[in-house]
Amino acid sequence: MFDFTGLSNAVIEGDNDQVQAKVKEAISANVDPLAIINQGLIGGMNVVGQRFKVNDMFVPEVLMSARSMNAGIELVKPLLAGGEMTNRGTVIIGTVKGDLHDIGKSLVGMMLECSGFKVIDLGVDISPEEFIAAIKENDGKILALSALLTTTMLSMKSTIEECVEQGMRNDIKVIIGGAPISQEFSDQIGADGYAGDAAAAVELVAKLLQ
Amino acid sequence: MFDFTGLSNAVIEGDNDQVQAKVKEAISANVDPLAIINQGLIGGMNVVGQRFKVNDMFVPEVLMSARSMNAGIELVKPLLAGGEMTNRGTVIIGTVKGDLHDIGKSLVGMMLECSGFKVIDLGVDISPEEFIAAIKENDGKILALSALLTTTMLSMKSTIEECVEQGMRNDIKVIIGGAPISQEFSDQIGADGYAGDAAAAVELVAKLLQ
Amino acid sequence: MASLQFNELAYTNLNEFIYGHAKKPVVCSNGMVIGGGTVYPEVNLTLPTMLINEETMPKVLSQYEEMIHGICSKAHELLSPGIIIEIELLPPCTFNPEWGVDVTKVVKGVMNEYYTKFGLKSLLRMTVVDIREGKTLTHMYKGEHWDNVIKTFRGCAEAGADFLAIESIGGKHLHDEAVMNCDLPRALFSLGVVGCRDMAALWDEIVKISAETNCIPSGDTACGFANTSMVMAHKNFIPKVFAAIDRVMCAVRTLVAVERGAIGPDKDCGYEGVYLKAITGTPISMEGRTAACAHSSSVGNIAACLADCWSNESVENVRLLGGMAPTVYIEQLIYDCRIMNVASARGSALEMRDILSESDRMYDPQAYVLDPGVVLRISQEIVKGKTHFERTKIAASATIKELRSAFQDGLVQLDAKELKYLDIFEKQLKTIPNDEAEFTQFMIKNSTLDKFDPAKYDFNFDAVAK
Amino acid sequence: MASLQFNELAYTNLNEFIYGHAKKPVVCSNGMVIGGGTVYPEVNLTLPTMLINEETMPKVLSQYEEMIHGICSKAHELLSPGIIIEIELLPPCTFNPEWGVDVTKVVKGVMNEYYTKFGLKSLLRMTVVDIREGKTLTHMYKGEHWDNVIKTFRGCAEAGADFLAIESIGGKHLHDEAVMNCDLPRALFSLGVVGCRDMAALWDEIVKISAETNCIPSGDTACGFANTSMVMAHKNFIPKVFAAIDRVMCAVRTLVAVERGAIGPDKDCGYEGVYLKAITGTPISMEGRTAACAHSSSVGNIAACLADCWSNESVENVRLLGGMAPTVYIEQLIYDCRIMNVASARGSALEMRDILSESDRMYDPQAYVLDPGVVLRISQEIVKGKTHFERTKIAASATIKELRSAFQDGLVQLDAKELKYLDIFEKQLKTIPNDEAEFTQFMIKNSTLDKFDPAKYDFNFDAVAK
Ligand SMILES: [Zn+2]
Ligand SMILES: [Zn+2]
Ligand SMILES: [Zn+2]
Repeated sequence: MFDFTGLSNAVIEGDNDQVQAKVKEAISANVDPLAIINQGLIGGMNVVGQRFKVNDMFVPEVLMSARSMNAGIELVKPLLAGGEMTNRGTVIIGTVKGDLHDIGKSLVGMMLECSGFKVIDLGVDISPEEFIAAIKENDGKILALSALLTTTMLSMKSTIEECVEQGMRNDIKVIIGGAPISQEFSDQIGADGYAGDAAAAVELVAKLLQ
Repeated sequence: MFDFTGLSNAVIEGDNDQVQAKVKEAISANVDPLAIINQGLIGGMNVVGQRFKVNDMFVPEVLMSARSMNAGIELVKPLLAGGEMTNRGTVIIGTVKGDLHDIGKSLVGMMLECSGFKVIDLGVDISPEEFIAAIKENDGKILALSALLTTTMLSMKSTIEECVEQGMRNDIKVIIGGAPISQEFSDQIGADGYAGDAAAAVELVAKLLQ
Repeated sequence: MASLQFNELAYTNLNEFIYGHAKKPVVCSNGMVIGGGTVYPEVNLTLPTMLINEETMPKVLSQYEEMIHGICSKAHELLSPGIIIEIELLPPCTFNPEWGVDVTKVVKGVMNEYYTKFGLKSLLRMTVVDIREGKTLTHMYKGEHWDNVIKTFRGCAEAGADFLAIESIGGKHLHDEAVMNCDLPRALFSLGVVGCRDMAALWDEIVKISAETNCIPSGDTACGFANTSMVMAHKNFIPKVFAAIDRVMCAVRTLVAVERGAIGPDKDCGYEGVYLKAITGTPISMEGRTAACAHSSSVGNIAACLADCWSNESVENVRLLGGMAPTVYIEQLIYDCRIMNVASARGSALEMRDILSESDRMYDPQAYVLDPGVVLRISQEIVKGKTHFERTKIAASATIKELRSAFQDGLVQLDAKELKYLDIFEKQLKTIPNDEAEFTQFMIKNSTLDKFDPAKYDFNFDAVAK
Repeated sequence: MASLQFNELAYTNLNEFIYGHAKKPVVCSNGMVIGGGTVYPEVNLTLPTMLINEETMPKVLSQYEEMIHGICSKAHELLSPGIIIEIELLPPCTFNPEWGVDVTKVVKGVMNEYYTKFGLKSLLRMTVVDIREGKTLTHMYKGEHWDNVIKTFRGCAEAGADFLAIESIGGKHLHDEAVMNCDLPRALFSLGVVGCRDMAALWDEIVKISAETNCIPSGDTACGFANTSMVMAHKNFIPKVFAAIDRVMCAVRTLVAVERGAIGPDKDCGYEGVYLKAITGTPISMEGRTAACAHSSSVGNIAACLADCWSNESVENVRLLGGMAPTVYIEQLIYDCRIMNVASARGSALEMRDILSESDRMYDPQAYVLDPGVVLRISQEIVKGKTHFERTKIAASATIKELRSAFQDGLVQLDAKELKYLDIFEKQLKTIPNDEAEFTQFMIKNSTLDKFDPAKYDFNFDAVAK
């Protein structure tokens, strides 16, 4: 069996060159492409996610790891049959209408990606209609809404109401977060959950998709 | 016409002896008993209420005035035909179930009495059923509920619900107050109003009974 | 049970009378020493709007858990040398002692977790609510109410409380009446006669339970008494001088806990604790500006002059932009304590104390009577009294005298109405006989049973007459 | 418009560099002098959870009215010598300038009422939100977004604002990327090149409006920049040393407001204001422990060392046990200010300043760079730079050097990961060419248009090349 330790470590280090070298080595050794991705690349990324969660890695380091992982995946992709690559589910994420706060939402997206979810980040100031369109287009399973202002958090409610109106509320789980958000507010507007930070968001998504 | 200034001033001073002397004087002069009460005694008390509101009198002074007014009324009462004495409406007041805070509620009661309302003070730790019984018994027009704990304020809601169940919600106005209470909470539980202090409570009651 | 006598002050030197240092520090098993040089933050918290009953208890407990997690995590992050958490149990958690015990377990569990994981030192003060009032009370020292209070104390102590405390209310209804009427003799009867006797009975029991459970009997406050006056004065319902005199009178009552064996730290909302510290050397918790979340104050800074723990009084678990309110308040308290402790380390503690006093002293007689120098002077008079009755009376007259001369010296602002009431209270005091039995007889005759029922207190009139 | 040059420090003596005193105090028409010896509380407030639209505007206005009533009433009660109220307009109130104007009128109306009735002195800072971002932005200096910003400034000034302020965001998207990647050169480009240019254009306009409306152009903060780093560092997402370096770099950008004519007081959330004060003598507002309602902080006390106004950053209008949160926070701020002002009156201001610094300095590099002595030393280096680009680069390198030697001297705690990043940032800095044009060319080539579109900024490459 191929030893993936070196490859995983290169991902953890965020060492692009090393990752590419190790992936090529594995390919030459005829290792199953899916194993390269799941055990080698994503395996390393899972460690990164864990270490970030316990404050053992900084965001720039996580981003470097993610970039190197993606570089590795690009090398393997041509060897895969169509549709063979899977993920743990698709998350549509964005900051709600009227609110331009970006970074907190991006961090949650980053952590979700590290944990093997597919993330569609719509950006900021997103209307209910835009969220709905993205869910439909990408077969989203989770809708993650962010708001940092007390005066925009009610846009979360409108977005959930739009889901109901479109008859798709049962097909999607809605999670919310941001400085003024609380579990109580989440209950009030009928969201499926609230997360206080990026790590909690990952756990919440995992739980909801079980 | 009889000059009530001396009598009113005696009430404002809270001078029991002087009030009784002036009332006796008026009675001897064959002054209309209702005028003695309304112009002389209650007239003085109205000034007291106004002065208390602008921090020009202390509670003990108001209580002394109230006592002297009542002493005066006792002297006049025998001269009145039954039912001739009127008031501006009856307020049932109490601290809700589970809550033993007394003074704030008593102050509101005191100020309402000063302003010519009839006040039935049920005390503290009062159940919805007890409130209902008191409304029926006294033909109460206003139900004033007090709570000082975040964990008892929901008893206000149960009390209002009990009024609805008893089919008497339309016959009574419910007002609420106490440290943790806000207008928002009042709206939430369907009360008719919230007052932040005793003076505001008097204004609220007057407005609701118009 | 034996009673300690405090006939002279613990402090003779004003320069030793300062925050963070108590003559009789409380040494705790985790190494924290209250009054040993460091001022510790003491955070107080309560539930948001919710009912407490059998059904909601799981939610209640998870609220407490969330709050303590937030607090401990912030305290660890800000490197607090230690914290104190106070839980004032809500009535249903004393009416049902097992609920109070469950709260204690959950809270202490989280505290232990942070000690084990991060070495965060913390102490838990469980304050049982004094439920001995209301329509169903049959007796102060037996029957359901008393039993539940005692059971709750024992249960909380066994469940891990470090300190036991209470805001006891014996004689409170008399005092409510006294406040509304600004009736100083009635306040004196409530505090110096009925209250002190009730404290002795209650605290003998708390001290006994503490000894049996290896817990610390910390102290009582006159919350239902002087704080009622304080709030009323703050709203201009009664003169501020009444509240100031009442505060000092309360000291004699609160002191009884220590006479019966309590060792501190005295509870936060008992501003009269400064007198307790002066007389007994017991460390005290105080609350001031950072308790604005619970009530506005005219003693925001001066309250810190002699504090050994610094508290926010009470805050609900509601969300602010910066986080849940209890977490926000522990942060503020930690920074407040840093200022005081760094000043001590730099040798500037006395100057800091005097700055804190000068900040507020001038503007309100209630602030003035918390000034360390004033506290020592009045305390010196109080200890001359031989009985609680005498001491409480002296407390009142000495405070009146002190306020009058402070006004004359331009040290405190008092308007004409306040000055008029100083005269009124002086006259009221003169009507009080020197004989406690005579006074008691008069007061009982002039009280209604709903305000004070001697039978419910086992109030032995002969004992007073002796 | 002409630009002021600050080539030497306003302060040469550390003993003059202190809270409450600024070399160029701001004298206001109501007699309040900011930086004239008294630290004033500056309370900031915001709406609770609610929508802002045409329909809800009456409710919005009554919320503001209620908040200002509560604040003014408390300030009067606590005898505050004066207060400052800051309203940070919410986006809809800048997108619809007339709404922002209505808010100003309501707020100023209540403030005037308390001045007329009770003589309460107060000043209103209107902070327009910089809406120049988002999908519909076509240009930074023309079109709907720019026009609304300018209209709102003018409208607020005409409606009675005393101070105009903004937290401008030119170059912010570049900076967001820099923070996420801990990319110092990119942060430098965002702040020292793009940001400074944007500040000049924007502040020329604000200064012009101020002159025409008899209003005071107060200042800017790098809220969208260094405060993003601060929050990220606080969550352990990036190294604290990045946030510390970023903070000092931001000073050069924030300073541009003063170069173009702003006179202070600089805004609360710009902790870099201490550098502004050092270099220009402009009074500053600061926020610390009493802003825990808005965000946790590692500079709770040290932030007060040089404050001329003392702020709570932001609090929603929610109910706490002691009253509505804005009222609670003005009380806390007033007591905080009393401590500082009484210390000054007693001649202990320097000792108080040093206590505040020592309280926090050791525990976080972000606190360390706010120490008055450190501020003067680094400022001395910054003013040696001839251009904003050079100054920002110097700010970074001087901060790295200062932190390194502080660590060696045991004056600040830095763990191994933080130290590693000091090395990394030093290396990053070395890659930056001395030629601004070369650097700019490189950065533009390596940025995507969604992060920085030169065309939207009228970014004239030739001008840089000169
Ligand atoms: Zn209390
Ligand atoms: Zn407490
Ligand atoms: Zn800001």
